Parts: sequence; C-alpha cells; structure tokens
Amino acid sequence: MSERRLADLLAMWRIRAFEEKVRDLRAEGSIVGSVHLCIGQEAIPVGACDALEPEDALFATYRGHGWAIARGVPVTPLFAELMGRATGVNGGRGGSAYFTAADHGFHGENSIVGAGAPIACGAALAGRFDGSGRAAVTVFGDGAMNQGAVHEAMNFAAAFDLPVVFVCENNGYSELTPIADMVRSDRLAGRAAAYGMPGHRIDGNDAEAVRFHMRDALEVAREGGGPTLLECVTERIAGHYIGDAETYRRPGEMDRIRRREPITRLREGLLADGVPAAEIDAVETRARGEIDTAARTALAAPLADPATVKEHLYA
Amino acid sequence: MSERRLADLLAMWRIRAFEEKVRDLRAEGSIVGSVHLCIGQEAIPVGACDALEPEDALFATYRGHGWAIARGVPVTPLFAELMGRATGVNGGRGGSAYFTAADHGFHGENSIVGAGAPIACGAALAGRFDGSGRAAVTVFGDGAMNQGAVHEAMNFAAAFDLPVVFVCENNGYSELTPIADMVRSDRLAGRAAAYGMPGHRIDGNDAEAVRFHMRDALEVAREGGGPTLLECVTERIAGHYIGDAETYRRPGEMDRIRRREPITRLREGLLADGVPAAEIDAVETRARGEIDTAARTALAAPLADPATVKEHLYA
Amino acid sequence: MPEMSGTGEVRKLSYGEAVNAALHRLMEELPETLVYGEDVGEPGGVFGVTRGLRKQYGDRAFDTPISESAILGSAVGAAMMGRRPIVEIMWADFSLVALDQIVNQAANVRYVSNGRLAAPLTIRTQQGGAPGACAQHSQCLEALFLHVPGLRVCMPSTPQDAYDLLVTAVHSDDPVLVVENRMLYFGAKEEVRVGGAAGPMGGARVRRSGTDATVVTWGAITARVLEAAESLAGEGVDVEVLETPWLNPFDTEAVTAGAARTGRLAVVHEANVTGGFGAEVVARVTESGVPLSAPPLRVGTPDTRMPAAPVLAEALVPDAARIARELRALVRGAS
Amino acid sequence: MPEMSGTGEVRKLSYGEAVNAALHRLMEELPETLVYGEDVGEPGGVFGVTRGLRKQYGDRAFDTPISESAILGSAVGAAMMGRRPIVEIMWADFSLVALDQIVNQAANVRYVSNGRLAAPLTIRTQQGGAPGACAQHSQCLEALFLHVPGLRVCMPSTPQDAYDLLVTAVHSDDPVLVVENRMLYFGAKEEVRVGGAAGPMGGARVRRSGTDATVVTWGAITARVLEAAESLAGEGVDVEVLETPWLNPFDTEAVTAGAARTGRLAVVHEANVTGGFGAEVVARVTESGVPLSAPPLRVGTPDTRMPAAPVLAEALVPDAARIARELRALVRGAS
Ligand SMILES: Cc1ncc(C[n+]2csc(CCOP(=O)(O)OP(=O)(O)O)c2C)c(N)n1
Ligand SMILES: Cc1ncc(C[n+]2csc(CCOP(=O)(O)OP(=O)(O)O)c2C)c(N)n1
Ligand SMILES: [Mg+2]
Ligand SMILES: [Mg+2]
Repeated sequence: MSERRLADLLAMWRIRAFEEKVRDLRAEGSIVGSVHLCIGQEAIPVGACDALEPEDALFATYRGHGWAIARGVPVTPLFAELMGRATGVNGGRGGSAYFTAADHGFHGENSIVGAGAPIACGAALAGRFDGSGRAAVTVFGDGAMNQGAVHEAMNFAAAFDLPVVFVCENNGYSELTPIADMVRSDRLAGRAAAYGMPGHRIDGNDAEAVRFHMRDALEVAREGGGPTLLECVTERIAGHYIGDAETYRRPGEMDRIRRREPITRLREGLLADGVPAAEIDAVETRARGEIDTAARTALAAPLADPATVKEHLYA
Repeated sequence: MSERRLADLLAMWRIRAFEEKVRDLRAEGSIVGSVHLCIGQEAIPVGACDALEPEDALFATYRGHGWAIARGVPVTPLFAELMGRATGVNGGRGGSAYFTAADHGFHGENSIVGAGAPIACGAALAGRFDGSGRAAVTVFGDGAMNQGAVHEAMNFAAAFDLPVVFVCENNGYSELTPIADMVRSDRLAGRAAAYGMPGHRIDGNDAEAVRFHMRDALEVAREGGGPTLLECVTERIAGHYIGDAETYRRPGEMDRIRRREPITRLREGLLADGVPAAEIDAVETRARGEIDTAARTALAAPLADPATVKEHLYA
Repeated sequence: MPEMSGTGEVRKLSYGEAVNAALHRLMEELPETLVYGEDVGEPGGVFGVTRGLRKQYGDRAFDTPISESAILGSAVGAAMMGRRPIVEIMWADFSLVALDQIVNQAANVRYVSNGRLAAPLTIRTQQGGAPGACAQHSQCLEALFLHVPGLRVCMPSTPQDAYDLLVTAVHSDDPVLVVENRMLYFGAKEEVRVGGAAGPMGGARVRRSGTDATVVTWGAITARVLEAAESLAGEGVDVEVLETPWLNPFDTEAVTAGAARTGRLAVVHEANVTGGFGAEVVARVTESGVPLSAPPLRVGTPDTRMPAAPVLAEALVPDAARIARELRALVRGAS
Repeated sequence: MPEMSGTGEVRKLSYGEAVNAALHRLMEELPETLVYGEDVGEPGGVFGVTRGLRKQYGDRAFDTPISESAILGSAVGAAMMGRRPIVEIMWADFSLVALDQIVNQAANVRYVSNGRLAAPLTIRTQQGGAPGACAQHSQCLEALFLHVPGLRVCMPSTPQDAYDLLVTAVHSDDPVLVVENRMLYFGAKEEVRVGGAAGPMGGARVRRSGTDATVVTWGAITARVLEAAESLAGEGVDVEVLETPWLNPFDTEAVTAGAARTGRLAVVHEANVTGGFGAEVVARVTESGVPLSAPPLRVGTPDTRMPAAPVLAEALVPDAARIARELRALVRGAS
C-alpha cells in the first residue's frame, strides 16, 4: 500500500518539480509567453492516467503539463517544447498550451476553453470502428462547464453511449473569477444528470480516489455504458498564469489550500503510516534531479529551425 | 370558465386558420421559400402569451407564426411579410422565419437553432436597468436543447437571476429526427436542475396548463427568482416544413396526434360541458373569416420596392 | 446499360445524385469513412443527398443532435484517430455557431503537431440564395474559410465536379470543406463519369473560351456567367469563362495566364463584394504585373444582408443581365 | 495640472489606459452603457483595461461565465432594448465559438427589421501575435468581420485612437467591433486628448508623408511600417504611410488619392495574406483605374498557422527589415 503511495508521490513530485522549473525558466527568460501551471492539482493526472490503457486518447487543456507527464510523455521534449527547441514534442510549434504527443496517447492540450470535449467524443467514436477498445478522456476546468461545446459533447457522448470520461478539474476559479459567482451551484457533477449520465464529485487532491473513480468510469465506458462526468475538487496553488497577481484570493485562502494540497497530504499520510521521512524526502530529491537534467538537456538542444516554418501546413 | 376556453379556442383557431391559409398560399405560389407551420402546437403560444405584459419581450423561432399572432401582432402585415409585400412587418425582408414586431413585444423569430436564448437573456438584463419590469421569454424546440447557445443562456440567466422563461416546445422531432434518439432522456425539463433552476414538464396541448405555469414562472422571474424552464409537450400535425414527406412517422402516429391535438381536445371538452356545437363551430368560422380577409388585404398590397433594398444596413 | 470504361462508368445524374453516388463509392472503397450530421442518417438528408447510406452501411452513417460543435469537433477527433469522417453542416450559415472547431482545431492539427498528427475530415455544406430564403439561410461564406491556412476549400457547380471533388476531398489527408448548393441539387441530370481514380486538388475549368476578357467565377453563379457570356457573344463580345471550383488550392497561374491572354479580368461571385474572394483574385493578378487594358472588375452581391422577399433578393444577387452589362462595359469601356 | 481645453483635457496615457479612460467616460456620460465579459468586472480585466469600472459603476460592470454565445447574444438582446452594452471577447480567436451572434444576429437586426429595431452593441476584443503565444491565441481575424455587411470594424493602434474610436463606437447606433492589441496595451504613455465630442466614423491618418509609394496599414504593425519607412528615407526612398484604423467604413478615397499621387501602392497587415483585407484594398485601388507605375504589393504573414516558438513566429510576421526590403523593391523595381 505505501509502495503505491510512494509511486504516486514520485509521480506528483515529477509534475511539481517540472512546473517549478518552468516557473524559473520563465522568470529567467528561457521560456517566453503565457504559461498555466498545475501546481496543487497534481493528484488528478497522476490518479487518472494510472487507470488508462496505452490505446486510450487523452485531451487536456493549456493547464495540461501534468497530464502530459502523467501520461508518460518524456519531460525532456516537453521542456524543449516550452523553450522553442527543434526537439520539442511539437518541434516548438505548440508551446505550453498546445503540447501534443500522440505516440504517448496524449492527443493534445488545447487553449480554447471546452474545445477538447467534442474532439474526445470523436476519438471515442473512432474506437467503435477500429477495434482498438479505445476510451477517451477529456479534461477541462470548472469554468469550461459553462461553454456550449462542453454541453454538446456531453449530450453527444451520452446519446451515443460513447466511451468518454469527462474530467472536470474544479479548482474554484476561471482565471480570476470564482466559479461560485458564475453558477447557481458549484457542485458541478450534478450537471451529469441532465444528460442521463453518472456524475461524481470526488476529492481531486487524493490520487487514490481519482484512480478508483477513473477505473470505474472506464469500466463502464468499455462495457458500452457510455460516458461519466468526474468532478475532481482541487485548488491551484499557483496563479491562473505565471504573472497573475492573485488579488482575488480571500484572507486565509492560501494557507488553507497549502494544508490541503496533495503532496503535503500524502507526505503526512505516509509519515503517519510510519514511512521514514528520509525515504519520503528522497522521492522529491529524485524527481528534482530528473527534472533538472531534463531541463538542462532541453536547453542545450538547437532552437527550432526557421527554414522549416512553412512545412506541414498541408499533407 | 367556458368563456375563457372559448377565447382560447378562438385564439387557437386564428393561428390554425392562418397556418392553413399559409399552406394554401404557398401551394399556389403566393408565398415562396421554406415555411415551418405550428399546426398542432397552438395551445402553447395561446396560453403563454396570455400571461405576458406589454413590456415583456418575446423571442421565437422560425416556427413562430403562432407566437406572433398570440402576442397580438396583426395578421395582415404577417401575411404581407410572407408574401414579400412592402406592408409586411419587416417590409418583406424577414420572411416566414424572421418575423419581427417589436412594437407588439414580439422581438423576433430566428432561424438559427438556439440563437434566441442568449438574446432573450439580454432583453431581461436590460430590464434590470431601465425600470421596465420586463421579463423575457424565449421559445425553442426539443432539438435546440442540444445546442451550446441554449446551455450558455440557461446558465447565464440562472447565475444572474435574470427574469427569463425558457419555453421548450417538445414536439418529439428535430426536423426529421426523433428527439428520443438524440438524448438519453427526452424528458427535457429535467435539465433545468443542472442550472439550479426550476423545470416543469407540462401538457403543451392544454392552453390552460400553459397559462398557469407561465404565470407562475413569470411571477418568480419578476420577484427576482430568476429563470424557469417550461417543457411543453406537444406534437406537430404538419411536417417540419411545407413539403416534408414525413416518412419518419410511425404507424398510427398521426391518428394518435390528431386525437390529442389542442383544438380537438378543447372542442370535446366544451361539448362535454354543454356548450352548443353551433357556438363552438362559430368560433372557427369567425377565425377563418378574419384570416381570409387579412390574406386578401395583404395580397393586394404592393410588393416591396427594390429601390429601397440597400436601406437600413447602417444607422 | 451504362457505358463502362477503364476509368469508370458514365451515369446520368443530377448534382445531388452525383454527391450521393460519391458518398456511396467512398463508403464502399474507404472503410474508414463515416457519414454523419443532422438528419443525414435515417432520413437521408434534408435534400436527400445522403439517401441509402444508413441502410447500406449501418452505423457508419448516422443522425446527430443539433450540435454543430459536437459534429465538427468529433470529426476532428475521429480523423486524428484514423477515421475519415464526412460530416454535414446543413447550411454554411450554421457553421458560425461552431467555427472554432474548423479554424482553431481542424486547421491546426497537422501544422502545430509538426506533421505528427493529421485531421483528414471532410465537411460538406451548402450555401447561397434561394427564392424566399431568409437572411440566416442565404449567405455565401467561402471567403471566411479561404482566409484560414490549413483548410482546403472547393465549390463544385456541375454534377461531374460534385462527384469528383468530393472523392478527392475525402481521399485527401487534409481537412477539406466542400461547399455545395441546394439550388443545384435538383438540377438537370448530366452524364457523370463515376468510379475513376481520385483526382488531384486544384485546377481551373475553361467553361468557355474567348479573347476579350477572362471572367473567373465559381459556384452556382457560374451558370449565369455562361448565360451572360453567350448573350454577349451575339453582340461580338467574346469572353473566356474560367471556373475555379477549387479555391484552396487556387489555380492562380491559370487565371493570370488567362488575364495575360485577354488583357482584361473580371471576377464574378455570389458572395457580397467587400472582403469576398474576388478581391484576392484581383490582387493576385494585379500583383503579378500582367498588363491589363482595363481596370479589373468585380461583380458580386452588394454589401447588404439578404432580404427574404424574392423581389428584393433578385435586386441584389447578380443575374445574367447585370453580369452581361458589367462585362460589356469592361470590354467596350464604361458607357 | 493637466492641460484643459474646450474639447477636453490632455492626459499622458498608455494605449491600455486610454481604453480604460474611454470606458470610464462612456459609463459616465451614457447611462445605458454596460460593460461585461470574462474577468472584466471585479478583476478589472486580464489586461487591467476595465479596472475601476466595477467599483465605480457597480452592477453596470460585471464578470460573466465562459460563455461567449451568452455574452454576445445577451449584448444583442440588451442593445435591442435600448442599452449600449460594451462586451469583451478576451481574444479575437475566441469569437469563433460564437460568431453566429455577431454575423447572423447582431449584423441582421437593423436591416432585416427594415430599420425598426437596432442593436447598438460594441464588442471589444484584441488580437495578434505576442512572443510565445500559441496558434489559438495569435490570429489576426479582421478580414472575417470585414466580409460581414452590417458590422462596423475598427482597429486603433495609438492611445489617441484607442480612446477616440471606442468613444465613437459606443456612440454609434450600429454594432461595432473594436479590435485592440495586447502588445500595445502596455506601450509608452502618450498625450491623449480626452473628453471631446465623439467623432465620426471613418477616415485615414497620414502617419508619414512621402512621394514614392503609398503604404496602407492598420493595427500594431503600423509601428513597424513607420520604422521601415524611416529607414528607407535614409536611402532616399520616401514613402507615404497611411494608417486606416477604421476598416468599415473604409476610406477608399484617401487610399486611392494617395496611390494616384505616388503611383505605387503597398498594403501591410499582420494577418495572413490570402483572403486578408489587403486584397480588398488592392482590388479597390486597381478597380478605380488609378494608374500605378508598379504592380501593387501586399505584405503580410505567410499563409500558415502560428507557431509558438518565438524564433519561428518571427520568421513569419513581417518585421521592419522585411517591410523595408519589400517596399524598396516596390519603389526601385524588383532586384
Ligand atoms: C472559448 C474561450 N474563452 C475564453 C478563454 C480565455 N480563458 C483561458 S483559461 C480561462 C479560464 C478557464 O477556467 P477553467 O475552465 O476553470 O480552467 P482552469 O484555468 O481553472 O484550469 C479563460 C476564460 C479561452 N481560452 N477560450
Ligand atoms: C444552428 C442550426 N443548426 C441547424 C439548423 C437546421 N434546423 C432548422 S430547424 C431544425 C430542427 C429544430 O428542431 P427543434 O429544436 O425540435 O424545433 P422544431 O422545428 O421541432 O420546432 C434544424 C436542425 C439551424 N437552423 N440552425
Ligand atoms: Mg478553474
Ligand atoms: Mg422539435
């Protein structure tokens, strides 16, 4: 039991160390442009991706670095992508908000709110004809629940019993605006009933809970039972984007968030279970080491070649 | 009591006679283009509009002739509009699917599925600032419930407590496709819960039931309680558009529909209550007379003047 | 017995039937194809164009909710996974509720993934004016799509092109928008060669040769241009009519060569003039430096919304008489 | 003390501050105005441009769900009822999820109702490239909107125009799209005359006079065009730079007159070339018959999607050096 939790801890630390390194690289100018970190939300991709099969398709958002990493995309080409290197997963063309690594079952981030949901339906639909047994997962935020495309996708998947899991990362904010002010009830899982599909509001800061529900939803999906909505309740420790002044935070909010965040919680749980602190801390050290190496390797790679900039517009 | 029902009957006959006349005019070529009749659905506009105040705003769809008539738009300029006359409500520019008569609180049909719903939210929003006490009503079909704009509008209205009544005319079909095949549950009122607003599935072939629920919803709205979804269950006796071969009808379907349709039902109820048949039949005769005169008047009016065709694009 | 040949068979088909024949063929020869959209399955399409597919290919042809974002988005996703979805947007006007999935999604997949992913979907739609059609069912929107790099666009006006271009589109590994026209669906039957190999994209069709001016056109209005050209021929004004059913890729060379030959250029389209693709054609030709003996001419619908009354709409959309008048002035000099 | 005058007051404002000042003024002088959109209320906008409105005007400035169809659609409805909503679409790219409300709804209200209804809403958005921005946050989409009759469009590039055009837009009884630019928001402060009467729509700005060519441009790239023009001046190539911040209505006369004066025409925009509004400008000038001593020139972003890596994006979006090179060739003849 503590082995799996240590593995989760490592997986979460990989993501957090990656994101913190990204923040540093952005500060020093090696990364430019808008970047959305998932610090505080790591348990969701870690728990969810563990339940996926290689043939499954995953569609994330601009806040998707953690999803790419949890899905098994090597971090060096992710760093390279952020730094505009030829060796980036998209050869530098995607950037932070548009990672794509289909060969790892990661079918892309997306920076249009809600757009990935219908696309995931299509990936699931394809699976009905190609014998792959594929399920599709689409990830989006609480705010995206108010976007028309997400609604259309949920009904489409439900009506046609498509094997799709809709993962809503409810971190309480859409950019700088609290979701609670934009909906009558911010218990968003309840919306699943509108489409006749199951919806669960779960602890998104607990990788184990996410894993359980994801497995369950995928089982339903693969058996022909259609889609499920998983509302994963979480909080982001970082701002909406790097540079966000976070003036919208209420007094005491950040303290509360830090107490509840998944890595701290898991660490405390492991300590309580008698896992030695040194063993736990070694996980962080290991993750940071890997990440440092990857970032250095990526930084040393050549920039994308402007001579190729017009390639691949058409077949 | 039977007085109000006779008034309802007259109002419904006005609509049906109008629509039947439209069908004739279309067949003889006085009206050209796509036309969507509301035959069989008359009880909804009749019951609903009776509950509206002059300052309220009403947004309908291409199947909106009945709504315009029930709202009090004179039928002569409606016929004229259909026949491309200068005297049409839109001077001939709107046609069947785009009637607009703001001076009668009829803020327009719309032939983009779902588009009227967000627009109605805006009319309601305006009422919050102009002191009018306005409520807004938006009408759409069962199929429109799967359109993103309708979803966005419902959440928008609910989140901001806007005085909007969403009237869904569930006639079982979206064009040629049964709604039951396009959703897991075709009891669509249940979707209201997703937005935290009340939703009622009501008998749309009973003007009295529609009137009751509309009054109630408007009361809630005007008191600041926000929107309501009314799913009015009905059936269309006509095809989706004039010319629809209706090959999708199941055996016995039309017989069942004809037994349940609002005019037949109301007639039978009045007879059972002892209203003399002659009195009831006189209502139809009166309506048909009015409609015939209006159609003739409209037909005699001059066609829209091509010399004016570029006017009013900008202020 | 239909005539058979090495490259297929000749059948008498209307434009709508030609689209239907292409769809049947594509479902037959490409097992990855799917055909879906509103009313396209059981009912066979509101214009009957997808008739028989559901019966013949079962689940591969189906109806959808009225959810254009879901239709287009799912087509992008299915295409990424190796399917070849052929989806229908019933009217081009309706694409505007879901343009994101075409512009921000479909068109980006290949380029942004650096060629590692592709989205070979085909979007069939139809557009244009028709008697009594309202403002929201009349627009010609090709120019919007032609400003989107990564998206192929064609607009057939004959039964043969309706067949051929759709076959080419679906065989293409790129997202392609095929813009049909409902006024053409039920037109006269013509001989259509079906069953040949999928052709390449692009190219122009010399619909009429002539020496006094090169008139570039596409879509349903091509017939009116030809009518105008014929009537002008009787007056000794002899214009070349070049139809460009492929708009992306666009055969700039053929157009420029035509203009060089005749010394005069006109572009006629049903779309409204400002910002229409006619501007692009004029710009390409004039940029090329081809000497013209008269300023280039664009003929299109004036910049207004579209009124429903036929008498009003007819005053806007160019007819053969107006086209002839403008071409005459181009060739003879303004009167 | 700020300088006062009969037509207002002069303040030192950045472009973003000028927009903010205009919004404050409009909220003050037009009680029918509402300002809303994603994050525009409490947070004051993701670029700080709507700062202070919520505090000062309460419910008239508010945040919305991420629902562009609801934002735009409700603005149409509120405008029909006599309000003057000023709504924000955070990036022009996002308008594509809800274009229906602009094209099929807002633009139709006045025309189709035969002038009996109107929809005087203002849509503020911003667009264009920025270092590291992804393909879905980089597009220049003005050409799409310029093909829509019934919709006014402008694109200010200076603090003064950012202020003036927004004031004019909101005072207008038509739907107006104001396309701003996030790279300009935080630019240098300039003297801006605020508080004067709302000006008319349209008109061009002679940003530089010159005799060898007329260069038409708009948006953020205007600065690069001016930089190119200055560097060319050092070589004896003297071009006129005409900025057209109003694109609908477009000042065709000013442009044609300029081209007639200088005998050469170039159009520079950040949008990709094919189907861009540059084509329209070229078409209008060449149709006018103005004699040009060289073929007209368009300079824009090549027809690709937009890569995120700065080194790639820089290879696409025209910079001052490339603009200068192309203008030099226009004036001196291709090398
Ligand atoms: C269609 C669209 N509208 C607006 C935006 C701008 N935007 C980017 S992220 C975001 C907030 C999304 O909030 P949420 O869905 O809760 O996801 P989170 O960022 O919290 O993970 C917004 C409004 C966008 N990218 N796309
Ligand atoms: C956005 C959009 N998609 C598709 C259409 C084509 N269309 C017109 S009516 C209709 C069916 C609508 O069904 P429903 O909402 O149930 O209304 P009903 O016609 O039954 O009254 C469709 C698909 C449209 N007008 N707009
Ligand atoms: Mg969120
Ligand atoms: Mg229906």
